[in-house]
This record gives sequence, structure tokens and C-alpha cells, in this order.
Amino acid sequence: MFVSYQIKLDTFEGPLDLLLHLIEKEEMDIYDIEVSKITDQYLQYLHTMQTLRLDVTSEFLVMASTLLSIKSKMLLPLHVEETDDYYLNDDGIDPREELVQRLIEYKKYKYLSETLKEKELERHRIFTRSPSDLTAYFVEQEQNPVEGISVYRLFDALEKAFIKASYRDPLTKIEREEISVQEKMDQIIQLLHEHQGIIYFSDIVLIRPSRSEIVVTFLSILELMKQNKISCVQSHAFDDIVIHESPSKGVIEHGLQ
Amino acid sequence: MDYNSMKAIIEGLLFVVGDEGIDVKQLSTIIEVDRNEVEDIICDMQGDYKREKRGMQIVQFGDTYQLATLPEHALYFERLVASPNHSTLSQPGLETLAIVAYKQPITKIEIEEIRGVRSERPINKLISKGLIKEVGRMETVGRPILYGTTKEFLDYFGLKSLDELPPPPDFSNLEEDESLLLFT
Amino acid sequence: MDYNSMKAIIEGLLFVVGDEGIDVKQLSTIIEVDRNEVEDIICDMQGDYKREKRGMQIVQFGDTYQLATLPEHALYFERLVASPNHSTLSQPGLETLAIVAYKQPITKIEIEEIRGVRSERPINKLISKGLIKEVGRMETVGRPILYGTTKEFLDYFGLKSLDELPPPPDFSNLEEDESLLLFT
Repeated sequence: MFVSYQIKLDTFEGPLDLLLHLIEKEEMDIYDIEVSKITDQYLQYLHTMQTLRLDVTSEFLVMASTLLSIKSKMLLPLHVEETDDYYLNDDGIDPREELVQRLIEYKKYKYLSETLKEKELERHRIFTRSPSDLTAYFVEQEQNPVEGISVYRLFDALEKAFIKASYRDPLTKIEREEISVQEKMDQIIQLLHEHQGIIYFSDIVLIRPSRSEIVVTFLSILELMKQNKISCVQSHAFDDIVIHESPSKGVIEHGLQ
Repeated sequence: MDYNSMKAIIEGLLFVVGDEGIDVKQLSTIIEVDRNEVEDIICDMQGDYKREKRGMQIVQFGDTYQLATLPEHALYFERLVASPNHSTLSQPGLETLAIVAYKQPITKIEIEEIRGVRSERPINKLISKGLIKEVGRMETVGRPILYGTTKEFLDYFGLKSLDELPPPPDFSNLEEDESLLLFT
Repeated sequence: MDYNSMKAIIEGLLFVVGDEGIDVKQLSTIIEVDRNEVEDIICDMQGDYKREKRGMQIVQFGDTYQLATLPEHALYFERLVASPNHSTLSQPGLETLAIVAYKQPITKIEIEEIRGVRSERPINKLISKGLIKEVGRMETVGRPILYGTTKEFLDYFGLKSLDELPPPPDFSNLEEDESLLLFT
């Protein structure tokens, strides 16, 4: 039986999140995105996701076409001459403008969600208790605790709960067993040390070939690449990815001169 | 750890354990002092509570201690349960009540599986409002508590029996054939 | 009723309501003193608790008060209770909640525009957890649901009111070189 897994990469909430990651990785100015470079990287990323048979949701594809459209607009010959602003359209609008605004808006809430996370952890350091069972204090003419709530609202509540349950991510249970990205990163580095600094992507996923494992592995590789600890080469689409230990990093780590 | 800190931690522990209470041995392990000393501290605290005219007291059953209210405050708790705000049900409460009503007897874990979120708080609130109660234990590992609705639940909703609840929504077909698409 | 008795009764009430909390209005009705006085007494009690190095504190969310333990004792309670509070929100949940908190009332579509992804699941999960709720309908085609945060939202993040939310960062007015620093 074929089950279509709805796997989403933990680190990227969506195309905007992925784009922000790419922009930050390249240390680009968000107001002056090198669209061509980012588009290539974005497409490469989607391609890798597909190669790994991870679910690429439609939002990622829509963003791909948005990027391609901006890229092509920026390649069009300019009608307005004598201008410093290279990329202005006929109407004087930078084709990147709308995307930049969306990225900034999204980044704002991503930042706020992190501050909320801190508040959450802080609040979790204090404990309360469940309310006492106060039924002993109910007197004759007690208040109806469901005053104004009809039995049909109860029915509605159940219906809503069932609907929600029916489209809940079927992977909730698997997620709990997932090994962490950090653990996987350590494993990869360990393997690289054992194999003279070169391994294949297929080597590391074959160790435990569950699909969530593939996702974690993939994320670990991205993270290690970001930290310049490894580099990856894929000569052709669908080829195995070759993972190299980054030589400079190795030297620093081992303290060699 | 100084004496006053130990008192504060014991007070905090007695507070969070609620109606279950906590026994001397647990207290001794957690604050890392021996049992006799724990008993002395609690005895001392019982004196403090009285002397300072606090709103709670420490009561003891066998080796177990728990915080409890004062009998002379009963009137105020009666007013509390009768106050209109005490009775409003939040969305999580209503949702949990609906699940218990239709799927009883049901365990906490089963409720949480349907709701997809932890449900300890709404369950406890429904108990404190007298809408649901423990109706037994499941004969499996851990003997989890089974919850069901109370007689008062029927009264409040004006039902003669559970048979008068509207028939439950039927989602059994949907779950099989890609219900995802239908609800998008 | 003398002042100390009122304090004791309030303490008892705060104790029994637990994490449900009790609001100024209820307290005022139950102990039959006006709301300002209730607030004064509680403020006074908060001082007492600190001064007497008690194991609990009175915290406030909205106009609701509840008793809670002290953060510096967290270690001892973690050894003992698996608190239902302790499942943390997922990243999609937090992002969605941040958007609702700052832009309420807001529709699902507007949330999805900002996040760039479908957000039905995190929205439903936040409703189940009682952190957001329907607060009305937008008067446009399809009358979409408007969402806002609940009182439990304040409690969940330990906020007295929405004004205590951290100020949103302003990424738009930055000079280019400054912004570079922020985005690395």
C-alpha cells in the first residue's frame, strides 16, 4: 500500500523561511537580493527535496515561479536610461520590492515567535495546581455550569474535534522517535573521520532508512554545510551526493599548523 | 539549604501536588534531608500557618501531607461555585466534555488522541464543575482512569438520559478515503 | 470582617481555583468588598509573600489572579510532577500565535499570507489548546472568521496584559549597513 507521507522539513516553515535562510547564508542584503543566485539555490534545494522524495508543497513551487518571474524581469533591457537604479521597471518599481516586503514582514514574526518561545520557557518554570474538586460545596440552588450552552453546541464541539483529528499530521508519533539533528550531525562527522573525510549520502541514510531519518539526515547536512564543516557535490541530478569533510575546518579542529 | 528555604520548597511542593498529597519519604528524597527533619519542619510550618492566620492548613493522613482549606471558609467556596464566572466553559473544556459525553467511558490518553493536545487541565476543570467524574479503571497496564459524565451533566443539559444526545457525527467513511482533501 | 481574615479567605480561594484563577470581580462579590479594595489587598499579599519568603507567589493575567510556585524552585517540582503545562508549542504554532497576538483580529487567509504556508493545522491546534479563539466575523464576502488571543494566552506566556508583549522589531527603517548586521 502506498502511503503519501506529509513530511515537512522541520527547519523550514515554508518558502519564505527557506529564502531567508538562503539570503542569510549568502550574507546578502535583504534589500538588494541577488535574485539570480538565490533563485538557482532555491531551485537546487527543491530539486534535492524531490530527489529525496520529500513532499514539496505547492507553496514552494509558487515561490519558485515568483523568483523566476522576478529574475526574468531583471534581465529585460531597460527602457529608462540615465538612471542609477539599475533594476527599475517602466513604472519605476523594483521587481523585487514586493518579495522583499513579504520577507521582512515574515522575518518580523519569526523573530517575535522566538521571543514568545523565551517567555514560554520562563513561564514553564513556575507551576500551579489543578482546581480542587469543589462539588462538595454545591448547594441546592446551584448555578448551571453550562448555562446557555445547548446540547447542539456540544455536538458541534465534537464534530470540530473529529474534523481536526481527521487531518492531523499522521507523523506525530514518528516525530517523537526521531533522533535530533545535533545527534545526526555528530554521527556524520564521526563517519567522515572513519572514512578519510569522504562519504556518500546513501551511506548515511542506509544505516536506518526510515523516512523521518532521511529528513533529519538531510537537515544535518544542510546545517553542517552552513557551518562550513562539510561540502557536498552532486555531479548530476539523481546522483548520489558526495560529502567531503571541509579541509580548513579539519585543520582548525585538529590544531594542525 | 537554609531552614526558611526548605519551608518554602515544602510549601511549593504541597501546593503543586494538590489533592494527591505527598508523603514524607518523597519530601525527604526531594529536599535531601532525613525524614525526622522533614516531620519537624512540617510540624513547625503547621504552627506558622495557625499563628499567621493563613488561608490554608497542612493536614496529614498516615505518612501523607496535603494542603487543605479551612472549614470556616466553606461559605466562601459555596459562593465561588455559585458565581457565574466560575461556570463558563472555555473551548477546550467544551471540546473535552463533548468527547467524554459521546465516547464514555474514556481515558485521558484517548481524549488526548482525539484532541491532539494535552488535556489534563480541561479534564480537571470539568471534574471541579461536577460535569464529569471517574467511573472506573481500565484493566490494562497502569490501570488508567476512565471518565464519564455525571447525573448533573444530564440535568444541566436538560436530558433524561444519554440517549437523548444528538446522534454523533459519523466520520468513519472520511477517515478511510483521504479526508484531507475534503477539509482543505 | 477584619483585614487579616480577608487575606486568609483570598488565599483559600486562590488555592482552590488553582490554575483556573479567579478574577477581581468574583473575589469582590464573594468577600463583599469593592474591587479596588480587592486589588489593594492582593497587592499587599504579594508583598507579604515576598517578605515572608513563602513558597508561592500570586501572579496575574488579565484581571485574573492565581497562585503559582517560584521559578527558582523549578528544579524540585520537575522531579515530582509532569506538568501538563510542559508540552511546548511547535514552530508553526508559535509563528501563527505571534501573528495572531500582534495583528488580532485576523483571518486565516491573512495569517497564511504572512507565513507563506497553509496554516489550518496550527490554527486548530491553538484553538484546542485554548490559546486563540474566534472573536468575530469579517464583514466581507464569505464572512471569514476573525481570530484573537484568549485569556489563557496571557497565562501561558506569563503576561499581565497584551501590552506586555515584547515590542515588534522594526526591520524596515534600518539603514543598509545596519540591517546587514541584523540579518547575519
